[in-house]
Amino acid sequence: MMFEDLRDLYQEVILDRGRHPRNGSRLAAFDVRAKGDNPMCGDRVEVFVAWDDAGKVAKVGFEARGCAISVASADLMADSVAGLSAAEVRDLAGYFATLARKGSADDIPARFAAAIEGLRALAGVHEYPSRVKCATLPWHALVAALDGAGEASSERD
Amino acid sequence: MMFEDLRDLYQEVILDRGRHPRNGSRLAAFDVRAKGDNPMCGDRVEVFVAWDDAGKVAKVGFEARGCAISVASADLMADSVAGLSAAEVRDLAGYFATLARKGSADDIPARFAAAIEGLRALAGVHEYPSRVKCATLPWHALVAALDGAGEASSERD
Amino acid sequence: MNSITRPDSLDVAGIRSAFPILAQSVRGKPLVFLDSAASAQKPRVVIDALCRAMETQYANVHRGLHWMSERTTEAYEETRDAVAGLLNAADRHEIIFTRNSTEAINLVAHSYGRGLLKAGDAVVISEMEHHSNIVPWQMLRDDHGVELRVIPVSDVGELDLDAFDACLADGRVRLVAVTHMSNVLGTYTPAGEIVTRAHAAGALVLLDGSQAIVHRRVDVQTIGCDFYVFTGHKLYGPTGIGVLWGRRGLLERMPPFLGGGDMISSVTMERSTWAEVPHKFEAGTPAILEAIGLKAAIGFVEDVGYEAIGRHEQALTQHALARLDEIEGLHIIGAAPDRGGVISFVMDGAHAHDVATLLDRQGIAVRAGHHCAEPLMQRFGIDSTARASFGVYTSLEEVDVLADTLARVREFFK
Amino acid sequence: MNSITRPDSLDVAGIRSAFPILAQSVRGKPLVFLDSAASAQKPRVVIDALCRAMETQYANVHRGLHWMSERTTEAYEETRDAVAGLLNAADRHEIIFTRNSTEAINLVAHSYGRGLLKAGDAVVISEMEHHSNIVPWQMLRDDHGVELRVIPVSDVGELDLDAFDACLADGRVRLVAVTHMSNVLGTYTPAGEIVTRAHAAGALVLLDGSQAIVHRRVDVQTIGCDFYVFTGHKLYGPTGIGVLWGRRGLLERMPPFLGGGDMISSVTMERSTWAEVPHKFEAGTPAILEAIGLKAAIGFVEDVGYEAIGRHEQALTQHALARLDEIEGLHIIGAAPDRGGVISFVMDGAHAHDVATLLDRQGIAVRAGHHCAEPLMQRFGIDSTARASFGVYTSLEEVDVLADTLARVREFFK
Ligand SMILES: Cc1ncc(COP(=O)(O)O)c(C=O)c1O
Ligand SMILES: Cc1ncc(COP(=O)(O)O)c(C=O)c1O
Repeated sequence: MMFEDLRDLYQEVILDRGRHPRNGSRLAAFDVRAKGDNPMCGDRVEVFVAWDDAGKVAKVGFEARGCAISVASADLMADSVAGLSAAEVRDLAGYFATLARKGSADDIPARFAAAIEGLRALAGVHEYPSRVKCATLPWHALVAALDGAGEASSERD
Repeated sequence: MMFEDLRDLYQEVILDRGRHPRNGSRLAAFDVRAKGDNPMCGDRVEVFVAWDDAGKVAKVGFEARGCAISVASADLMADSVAGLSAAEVRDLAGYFATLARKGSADDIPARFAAAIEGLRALAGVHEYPSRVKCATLPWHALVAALDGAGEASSERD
Repeated sequence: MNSITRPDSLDVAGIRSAFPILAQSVRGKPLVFLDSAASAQKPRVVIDALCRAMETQYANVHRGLHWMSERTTEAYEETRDAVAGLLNAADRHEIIFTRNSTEAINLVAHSYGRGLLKAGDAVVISEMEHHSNIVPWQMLRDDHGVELRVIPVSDVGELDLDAFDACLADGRVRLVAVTHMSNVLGTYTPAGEIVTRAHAAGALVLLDGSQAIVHRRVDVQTIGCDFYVFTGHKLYGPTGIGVLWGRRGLLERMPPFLGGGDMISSVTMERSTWAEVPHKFEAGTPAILEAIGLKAAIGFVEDVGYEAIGRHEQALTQHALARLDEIEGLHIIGAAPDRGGVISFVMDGAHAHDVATLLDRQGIAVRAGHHCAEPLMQRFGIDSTARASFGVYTSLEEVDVLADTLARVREFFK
Repeated sequence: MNSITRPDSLDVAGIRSAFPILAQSVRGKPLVFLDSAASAQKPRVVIDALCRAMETQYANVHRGLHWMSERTTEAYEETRDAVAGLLNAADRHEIIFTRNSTEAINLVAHSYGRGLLKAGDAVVISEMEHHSNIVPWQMLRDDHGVELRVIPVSDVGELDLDAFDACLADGRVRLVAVTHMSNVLGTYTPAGEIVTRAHAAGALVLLDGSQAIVHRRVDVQTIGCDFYVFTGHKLYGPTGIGVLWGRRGLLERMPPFLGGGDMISSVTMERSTWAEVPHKFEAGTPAILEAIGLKAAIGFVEDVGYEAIGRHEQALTQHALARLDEIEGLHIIGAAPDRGGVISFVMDGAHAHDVATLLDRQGIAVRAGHHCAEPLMQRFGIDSTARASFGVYTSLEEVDVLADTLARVREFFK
């Protein structure tokens, strides 16, 4: 098969989530939100976060225009952060960035084990430097939303 | 002798005129004048022209800051144009420019024979492209004076 | 599958052998470089010209009285002659070297725009411009009170000339700055017609020739425009050098843009005076080596010949349009009759980036994104396209590889 | 005659063999290139880096999703890291690539000057500046109503720091833009002291490092300045590339200078937004190949080592000063204790151009003229000097050839 060696990058779950994201819509009620864009390629995402009463993430929704990788990443992200505190989301974002850049991430605390498992499908991007930003863009937007920044940009370097 | 091959450029008359120009001063009374400068190297010259009653050049004087070539050229120029009409000075300037650039100039009308003879000492500059402008700068200024332009610049190319 | 559909007048194999990089493989596959509109590869003569200069004949220009400087100045200034010849400029003093097209346009926006335009004057651009021919005019608008008007683009991807007339109608337009060939749609714009209408309305015309000059002979006197810009790296030359051509009288009236060495006539602390054009616009040590490389690139293009280049481009483009059109779910953006070797497309179910990544895995380099033309993307209601673009070295076989692979990409994402 | 007066810590012969051009002869004589302050020659590693990129790994940067573009982007961005390392910048985002020092200074004059200064603010320069650090500020003065003040130069060729204090006294100075090393006198300026005084008066400091960085390690954090500029071609790199370093917070507050591709975040016809630094200041296709060459040049300099470079420069300079001083009728301009390998002189009875032509005939390349520093010429009451300047490849023997030949030149014109 011609693209066999791309199956690492485009795993079934990515293709599926890219096409049919579960969380790909604006939340009817949300507490914070932020946009992210990658000026070089035109990917755009807006992330919406609703808190629960304990100050943890109740739900994340997003609206995205972008490639399969960025949409799938946003969708898996939304799943992975449910129930986490803002501080935990930031930590997880860091582990995810390492995973995307390096293909693996060490010393991930046990409390993130489940979350990171769901994200591993994206580890394949590390071989495609210009696609790493597609995967990390929704996370930048999410962190910007938590920071109250409103906007995030995926840097070129 | 180390600089033997430069004797073509620095003939005795050039060294002499460069050091002790005969016409190297502002005229007490003049009709037109113009400045010339070579922005690349900083050569500056100001040329003063007095007409006689017949509308020919009575006298040319100049003030110069520049190299031996430019000062000698201004001085020899002043000698060579005495008695010429403005139109003749323009023609002679053209022949001189050719002489300086090419080392010789053909088809010079007989009436310029004497004038050009006095200028031939400068023909050696043609081997030194960046020095050609030193030799032609006073002529640019002289023509600018005749044109009433007031300023001339020796172009770099 | 495929088939070579047209006779090809160019010795493509011979030309390819002049480009060392084309022998490279990428990810284990032979490189199929279809991103020439972003930047072209460099022929051996350009590489050699740069190396030879650094190895045997180099010094700073214009200011030296020594042999190396005199020779290097000559070489630098010969490029000005070569560019004047390439554009059929009336006068070598009309050729100004810049870093790229972008700087050339900014130079005009600063020097002509801020220097000679007044608040209330208008500048016209079009919806199919590269950001480099949009943003400088927006900055002029915002800093200087000049109005910015935009020629819309039709569904087939041409300038709407009726709307252009409407832009010109009130006589306030002083400059029309439009592309000579779209870097997204491949459309050539009707330069002569634009000039006629603009001049009739009292406006000057700047043409962005970044793409056009790669494929067609440009004669600025026949076109009748007032400024023309292009960029060396797309014309098989080095990076770091671009060209602004402008009418001499116009350039002489314009104030300088950057200040510094080489652009002055005299400097005192109180007041400085400017050198003559083109030097007035070339502050500081210029891109000397790059000019030397650009001259070699122009020589290369002239040796191949614009006639042959144009025929080859048309053959490639027609073949590519036909082959891509066969692919179910693939949509080509723009369908202007007068178009060249730049083809943008989108694919159902697959984002342009994903398409590009799959192609890359097969050694095929295409561009994906907004191509620095966001307003044009908005016009077509899309956020990005994949774009294949051809150079003099592109072969029909490479077009077939692209088409065959795209058909598989479509399968992959279906 | 002569004598090698000092031990030389550098393997000059080895270094010379890395510069192919030094094997050339000029007018039948071995080239003695003493015009490095105008532009330095290029080592093999720089030539090779450029050629290799064009032969094996080239595409436009930042916008490609394909292998060639990704690799080329990496190479381009690695140069940013290399420059950040060279200058000990706190942050790689503080490194902006320009065409040369001149453009870097103009960028600051436009973006910081027109963007953040107000009429009535003052800028301080000095009497020993290169035109590139004079004219942009004059243009700012004339366009924008900013006052321009000038630090005078003492008879030995140093900045008059008392006069500098006087310039700063009224608290209106917002920026001090001075050279880090004079390209005429060879004087190093007391950068740290200038920064201390300027900052105390609430002014920022831009240092023009075009000459200094060739000879001395520059640590912008230790110096404490706010902007630093240099130009690639004097640092053994290609033409067409220069560097502006600025503090990140400052760069972030500054509006963009040139508009176009690569410097935007988003573009609509109504409004564009800017990319983050450094990209905000790098409009259009950058000097990609030149950046790759600059990285090789920095590698070359770091391999030789600033320690060794500095010792060699001091040995050459002291030797040259001693030898030239022996020549009757030759006068060296400037006598600052802290000075480097740039020596200007005049000769009784011989204009600098004539001196240069005679030297050239012997294969010796020196510069003659005002060196783009007319105000400094006026300060010393001269209209031009001859200037010998040294590079890492200059040998003590070459200095002796210069001195011996100058003695004969003096004879010729006596
Ligand atoms: C001190 C100084 N500043 C600025 C410049 C300008 O450099 P560039 O011409 O590369 O812009 C030079 C060299 O020409 C210089 O010596
Ligand atoms: C139509 C058009 N204009 C302008 C540019 C800008 O060229 P550069 O980036 O070399 O300045 C490009 C290419 O990027 C282009 O295609």
